[in-house]
Amino acid sequence: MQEAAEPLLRVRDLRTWFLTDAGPVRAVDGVSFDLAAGETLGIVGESGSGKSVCAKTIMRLLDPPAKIVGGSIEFRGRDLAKLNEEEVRAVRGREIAMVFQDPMTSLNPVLRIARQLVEAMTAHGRFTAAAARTRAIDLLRRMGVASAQAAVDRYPHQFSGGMRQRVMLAMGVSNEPALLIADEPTTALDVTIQAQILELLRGLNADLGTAVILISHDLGVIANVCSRILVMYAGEVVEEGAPEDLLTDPRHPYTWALLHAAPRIDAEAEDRRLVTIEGQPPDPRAWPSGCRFRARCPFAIDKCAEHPALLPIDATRASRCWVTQAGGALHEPARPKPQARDAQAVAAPQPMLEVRGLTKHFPLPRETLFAEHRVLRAVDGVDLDVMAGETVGLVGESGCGKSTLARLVTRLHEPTGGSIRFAGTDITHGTQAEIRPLRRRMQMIFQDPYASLNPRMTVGEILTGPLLLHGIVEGQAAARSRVEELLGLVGLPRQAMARFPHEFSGGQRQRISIARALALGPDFVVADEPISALDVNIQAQIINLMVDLQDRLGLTYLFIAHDLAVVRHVCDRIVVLYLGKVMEIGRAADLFARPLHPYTRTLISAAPVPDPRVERTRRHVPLKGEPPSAMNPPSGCRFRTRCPVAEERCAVEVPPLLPAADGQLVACHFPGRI
Amino acid sequence: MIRYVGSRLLTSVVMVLLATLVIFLIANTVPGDPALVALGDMAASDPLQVKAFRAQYGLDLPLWDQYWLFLQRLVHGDLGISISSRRPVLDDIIDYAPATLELATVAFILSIVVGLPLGVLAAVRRDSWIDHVARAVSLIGVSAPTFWLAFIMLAIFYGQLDWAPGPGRLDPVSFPPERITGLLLIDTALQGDWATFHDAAAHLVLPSIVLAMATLGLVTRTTRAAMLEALSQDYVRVARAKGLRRWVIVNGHALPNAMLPVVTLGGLAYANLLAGAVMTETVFSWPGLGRYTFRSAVTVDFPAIMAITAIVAAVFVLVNLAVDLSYAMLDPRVVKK
Amino acid sequence: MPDESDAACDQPSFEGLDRRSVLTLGAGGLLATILQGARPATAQSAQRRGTLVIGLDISDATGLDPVRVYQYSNPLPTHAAYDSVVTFAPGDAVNLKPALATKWEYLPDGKTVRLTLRDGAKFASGKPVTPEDVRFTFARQLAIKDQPWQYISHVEDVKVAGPNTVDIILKDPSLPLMTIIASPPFGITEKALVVEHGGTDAPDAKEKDKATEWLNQNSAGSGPYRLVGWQRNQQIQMVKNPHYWEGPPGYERVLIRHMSESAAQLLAIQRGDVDVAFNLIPEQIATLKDDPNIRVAGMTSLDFVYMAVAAAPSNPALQNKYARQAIGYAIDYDGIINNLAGGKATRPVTFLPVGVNGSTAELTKEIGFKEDLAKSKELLAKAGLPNGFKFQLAYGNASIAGVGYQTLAQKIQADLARVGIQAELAPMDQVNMRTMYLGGKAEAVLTFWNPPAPENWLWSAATVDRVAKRVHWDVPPEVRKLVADAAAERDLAKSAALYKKYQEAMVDAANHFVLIQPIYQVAIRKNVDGLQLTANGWMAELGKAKPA
Amino acid sequence: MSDIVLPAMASPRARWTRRYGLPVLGAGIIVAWTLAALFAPWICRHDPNFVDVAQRLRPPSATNWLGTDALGRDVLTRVIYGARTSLSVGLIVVLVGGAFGTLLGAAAAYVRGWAEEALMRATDLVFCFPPIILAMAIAAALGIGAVNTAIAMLVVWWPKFARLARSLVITQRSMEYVEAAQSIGFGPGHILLRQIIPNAVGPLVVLVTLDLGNAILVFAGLSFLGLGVVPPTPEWGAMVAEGRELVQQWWVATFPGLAILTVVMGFNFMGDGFRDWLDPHARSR
Repeated sequence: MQEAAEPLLRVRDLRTWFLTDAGPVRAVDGVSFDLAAGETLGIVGESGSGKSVCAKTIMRLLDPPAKIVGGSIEFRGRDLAKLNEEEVRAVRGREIAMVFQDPMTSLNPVLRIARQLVEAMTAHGRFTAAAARTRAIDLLRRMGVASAQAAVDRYPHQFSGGMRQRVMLAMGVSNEPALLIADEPTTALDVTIQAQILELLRGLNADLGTAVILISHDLGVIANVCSRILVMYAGEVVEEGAPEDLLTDPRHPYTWALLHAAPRIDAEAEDRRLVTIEGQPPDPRAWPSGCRFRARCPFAIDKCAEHPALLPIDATRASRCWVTQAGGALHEPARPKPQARDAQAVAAPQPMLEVRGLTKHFPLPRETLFAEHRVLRAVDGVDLDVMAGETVGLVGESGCGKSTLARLVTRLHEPTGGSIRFAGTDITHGTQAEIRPLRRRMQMIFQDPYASLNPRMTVGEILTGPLLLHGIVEGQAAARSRVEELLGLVGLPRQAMARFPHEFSGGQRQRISIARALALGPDFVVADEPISALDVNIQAQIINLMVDLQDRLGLTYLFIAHDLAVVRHVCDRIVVLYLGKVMEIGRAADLFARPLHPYTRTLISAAPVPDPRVERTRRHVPLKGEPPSAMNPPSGCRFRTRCPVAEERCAVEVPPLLPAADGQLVACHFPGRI
Repeated sequence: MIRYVGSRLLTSVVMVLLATLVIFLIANTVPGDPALVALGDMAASDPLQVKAFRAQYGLDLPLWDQYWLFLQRLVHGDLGISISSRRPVLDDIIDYAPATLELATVAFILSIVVGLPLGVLAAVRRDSWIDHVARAVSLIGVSAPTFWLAFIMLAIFYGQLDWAPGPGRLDPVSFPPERITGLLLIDTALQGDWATFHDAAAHLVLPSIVLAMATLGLVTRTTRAAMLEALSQDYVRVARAKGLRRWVIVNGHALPNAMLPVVTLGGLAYANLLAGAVMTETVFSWPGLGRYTFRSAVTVDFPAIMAITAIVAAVFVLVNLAVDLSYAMLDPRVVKK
Repeated sequence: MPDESDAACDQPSFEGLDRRSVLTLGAGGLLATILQGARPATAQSAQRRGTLVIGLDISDATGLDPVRVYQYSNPLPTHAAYDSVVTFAPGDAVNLKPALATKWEYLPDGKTVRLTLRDGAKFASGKPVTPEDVRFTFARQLAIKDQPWQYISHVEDVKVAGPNTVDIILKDPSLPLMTIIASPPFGITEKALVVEHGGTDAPDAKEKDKATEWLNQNSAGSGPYRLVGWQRNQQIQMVKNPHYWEGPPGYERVLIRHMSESAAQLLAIQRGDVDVAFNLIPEQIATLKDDPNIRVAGMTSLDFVYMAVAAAPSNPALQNKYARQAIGYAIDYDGIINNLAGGKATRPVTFLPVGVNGSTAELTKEIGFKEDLAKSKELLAKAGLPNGFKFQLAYGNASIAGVGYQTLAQKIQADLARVGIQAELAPMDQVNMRTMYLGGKAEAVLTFWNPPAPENWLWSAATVDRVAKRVHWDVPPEVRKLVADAAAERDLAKSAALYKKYQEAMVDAANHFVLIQPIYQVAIRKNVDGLQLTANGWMAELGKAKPA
Repeated sequence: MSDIVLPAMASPRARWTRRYGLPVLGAGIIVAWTLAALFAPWICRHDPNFVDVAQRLRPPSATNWLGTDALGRDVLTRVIYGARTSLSVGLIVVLVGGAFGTLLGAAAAYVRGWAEEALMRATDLVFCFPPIILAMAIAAALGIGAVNTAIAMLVVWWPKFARLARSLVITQRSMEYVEAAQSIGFGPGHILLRQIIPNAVGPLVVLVTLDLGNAILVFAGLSFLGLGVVPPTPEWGAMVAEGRELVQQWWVATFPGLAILTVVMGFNFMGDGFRDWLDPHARSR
């Protein structure tokens, strides 16, 4: 009976529910797909769509209260859903391996790398301990871990995140499994490291013939690796197809929405507003009857009240949508007309913020009384101007000092050196009391919508606090009406006032955070990664909100992000930071069109584009290694240790930040060489 | 590493001296005059004899001179003469300490040997009967007053059931072995006196269980919590995904991580067992340091109080240091130099 | 829990039925193995025939060198190891008996006592007891000046007077001597042995004498047993002295085991682990009534628990004699003796314990305080305090004969409350209590008196001298004279009459209320015969005991 | 879809018991003891301090449900009155020590620098004392009595709160909502008291609850050693001490000990309940 066409994995109508006291949470609710040997399958969807639960179900890693309540997982002819624990154990790691999202927590901190790799192999009796060790070293080498022989005896904490993910990959393929499931393997990593890991993943698939299921929220990542994509929404697959088709011509409105909500790094936007869809994903305890996307769907028709099946559209793709079943593509979104905002920006380029030679060194705790004082050079001589009315983007990998910089200019930290002038006033070393009046004009939006709102205060209290502190309104009644106004401004109902932050979703919380920043009527807002913790559609909503507010209130933004596409999309000018120093400054369009610093170049090339056709034409500049420690930065140019064009001079001379083209400043001895 | 230990030891010495200073000052505010108790009724009424006695023990010196004298003696390893026993405090401590050391050590071993596996099992088989047993044990351990537990255990297992021997370290008819370490189990074993060894071991059963209960409760509770925490970590999921056996995951992955808080607790608990056996020793007539401490405190026996404070404080800081060092060995993330 | 029928000792159930249940308890076979056979009583008691085992709290012992013996428990072994020149027979605290001296007499000069030594008395070493040994003993005592010395500080000199006579010359012959030197601290030591181990009787012996260390572990006396070891808070070991002048004692060895808890002593005697248990409390004694193997012997001690009430400057009410007397008539003495002390106590009039010359329980009924609330109220009215008054009662954390000061204090508090006198209790450690009391700062204290020897003067002199100061009693000269005369009077009947007057004066002053004079209850297994208890300071005559 | 058979869910009642059973039981025990303590004069048929030595050491009977003690006082009455001392001393020590330690620790963590360093060294110092020795020395110096013993306990009590508060504040102060408050311009006092402490209160409440039991245990222990209360005030530890020698009269020591056990258990149940309630992943179901 077994034919070549028999798939490696055949999932049918899989249902994994969490049987909680509050009723079953139907996290995975009727998923079916096939996976052929050696195939690369991407699963994409928002958080809560069930993609991760689906992967763990296949691995049988879920514990009560999660339960497989229906369906089958046929793997090489056996139904994994029906195996007992011992039988499943023989499959895990041996035939199916898995790589998880967070490499920082996935390795056991107290065990040596060697032990963790070796036991993966010896557990299934395929290797002796000695053979496994040799193989572990080989695998690490294959994964690009430098001096694998020595590295294997280190502990995980001595490895960076990227290195650990390489170890995880090595562990995953150590038993030559038929299937490797990678659950958001690069989400926690910087874009340059992400590119390296994805490259490895492609290589493993190609060289070893291992089938890969790659789970990601990022269409670009999926497009980069996979030959087929599943889009999940509300516990089920809503669309399936090859990336070329699915990403250029989506046939499910949800796919369509995902695709259009994310700004693209390879295109300049006519308008900074993004296409978004309304509302929230439905409650997994009670999926709506009919099409689960119907409530949010801009294309919904009457028939959508009936639950659609995942039906083939053509030979290679399928969609769960009555609209596209009826035939025809989903139209391009109608974009509002771009407004002429350049005029006002050009009119009076007054500097709002002037930063000169700014440094911040954090002293590290001494290990003992007699150890030397060590210092973390988080920000190390940054010059930066922000003009009134413009949006300046600050990009860089984690640890480059961009968040510290944000906290310096808002004077949450006191600088070690340099100067900060805000609206003409020197605030470098002012006391908090001296700065307090200026805080009305300078506000901040934070990254984590869960941590940035005091969980013990109602939204009303959070928003009236600043008003009363700065005497903007007199009395509770006035404060109340002003708060209602603010809530309206960020698109929240008045009733939100009496509620606590935990009653809101991430996007709503970020709106509250924005409302708080706007409460004082500032001119200048520092936004520290305001959207990076959000799903793509919510990201788009927040970006739209921020763009709207800028138009309406004439705000100036310092926008910090690690996502280059977003930065390109919303910013007028962009500052690229690396290890506490500015590498390049330029207008967004210029910088992306013609990056002059090798670091900018590599950053841009590392960001994946959710379009396989474009991706194929892009030139990728591989970036070597890992960022050095800010405790002990390299001499000369800080980027030289990873730079593809570095020469001897770079180790000796610190390249100054000099104009290299019109309005574009670069700190490189060889601007534009790459 | 050596430098680190050195600097820690230096800090420890300072802490110990500070501790003795504090106790010294507190003890000196006590209105009682130890000379009056140490001397008999008649002599205590003779000012000359009292004066002579006070001079003999340096009680007539100004406070700072007394402390200075204490420090000078301490440097020479001389802890002074006990006012109530009239002999060197060091000799007293050498007499009493082994009983406490033996009891505390057995109790400590007991609480670890029982508490650790119990906590691990409870975490692994959460909500099963063993979990309930573990929770009940830890609850009773941390809730029951030691002195009461001692009374109840003695009344039941000795008084009623006659399963366990009575108070004391040995049966009244047994002869203590010739002193080598003062630890009866070791001394009898070294001398091959197995009957007495047996007797000493039997006498340890009840008091060590009583003394261990509180620690056992804490160890069980902490281990359970730490194991639950460790078992919920990503690396455990990774280990499962590798296809490792359940007990390999529990013992090889979760346990080494869960050990960290248990080690901290264990160290502190051991120090506390050494210092805090007063009540158990009282009920079980255990001739140990706890009772000696108590007696010294109520007789305002300055030299003894100071010496005990110094020794106990030293034990505390050294145990803390040992905990930190073993932490460094268990957890590679703690920087080693 | 405890059922009267099973006295917790003689059931062999562990061997049979219960072992399985122990094993299944899960505490493990190990525990069971450790515990099993941990009860070697029967086997070992056979093996230790010839050893007398005594259970006693010896935690107070600080030394066994006679010149330094002054606590409660160490006179017992000291007396067993050393003979004094004279002694008291058990049950008689009045009439001296010969010991190493067969004759003692005041010489005509009125201040020299001549002792004639017994012929043929030998030390445990086999050497004869010589006058030089006696002289050396006293000379060393006088030179070292430790605690016991205070009672003979009126001794001028000691001289060898002849081949078997020694003279003790007194500075103040009105003060008693022979009753005092009957007690164990004045046991005669063998000079050669003591000197060999660093002892000396030179005037600078206080610094130079180094024999104590050795004497703590060994004895150099002529008593029925010889000390061979003392492990602090564990045990005191003695062996038979074959040369004892009254003939070899009944046991090969005597073992005094330290047992601080009375509960432990109780169980040990029930099991036969010890032959004699000294520190049982009344409740425990009651449980031994029906034990066929044990007899309980009572011994009226010369110790007593008393409440001292000072005419404290801090408390005007207490300065009033009638107010203090009112206290004396408000206490339920019978309740204390019959209930708290289980009836195992008596009560003297005042500071002279029942049993010494001039003090009997009958006399207490005649002239002592008794519970009489009406009289108490009357006295209060007379004192101008009809509604009573307040005072502070301090006590330490201890108990005597099973009666804790704490219990006693609460009982007194409740008793006094009946007439409106409020006693505020002030528990404190012994040190603070004594510091306050000796410093005259206490309003009232509950405390204990145990004299080193059965000599009336030791009590009476204290009450008019040092104790009087503590209670702010301005002793009238006639009372002082009474005390001096009584001490100097060598005719027992005459001195008894003087002491009666003295006691009346004490009652009138109402500074001391003696509450309990314990009749110590000692449990003795019936396999011990001839053990005689004594109230005279050393508890028992071990030399007379022999296996039954 | 309809063929999915779900395992039977625990009944709501069973779920409630599983989740809230022990904490509610604990709260019940504490409430019961508190009420008993408050209304002791109305509940008890005897005077706790009524001495009648003729009735001493009577076993439990219809008149004296839990027997009488060495002075003929009713054990049940004294156990009930004993709750007054134990509960109030426990409460005072933990609340005063907790408030003092928390404020000190929180302030130190917020101010950082030498103040924090000094505080931490001070707590180190207290920690390296054997608590019993310190408490005994202080009690000896001040005299015996509930208040003095409470003072002695306070001296050793505050550091753990100071340490916990410090670590909580350090965790909280790096939270973004604190930075947000700073960026709005709120002063350190407002941020510490209004923003940080309310968020740090949860773990502190857990510690306070668990610690109440602990404080009662320690106080009873000191009392057992004779350092607790002035008689005739009924107190559990002292009552156990009084009955310690009375193995045959087991009721004298057993019941006060049981009282301590139940109260401490009650606080432990409650504390564990609070902890689980605050820590979602401790009891996810």
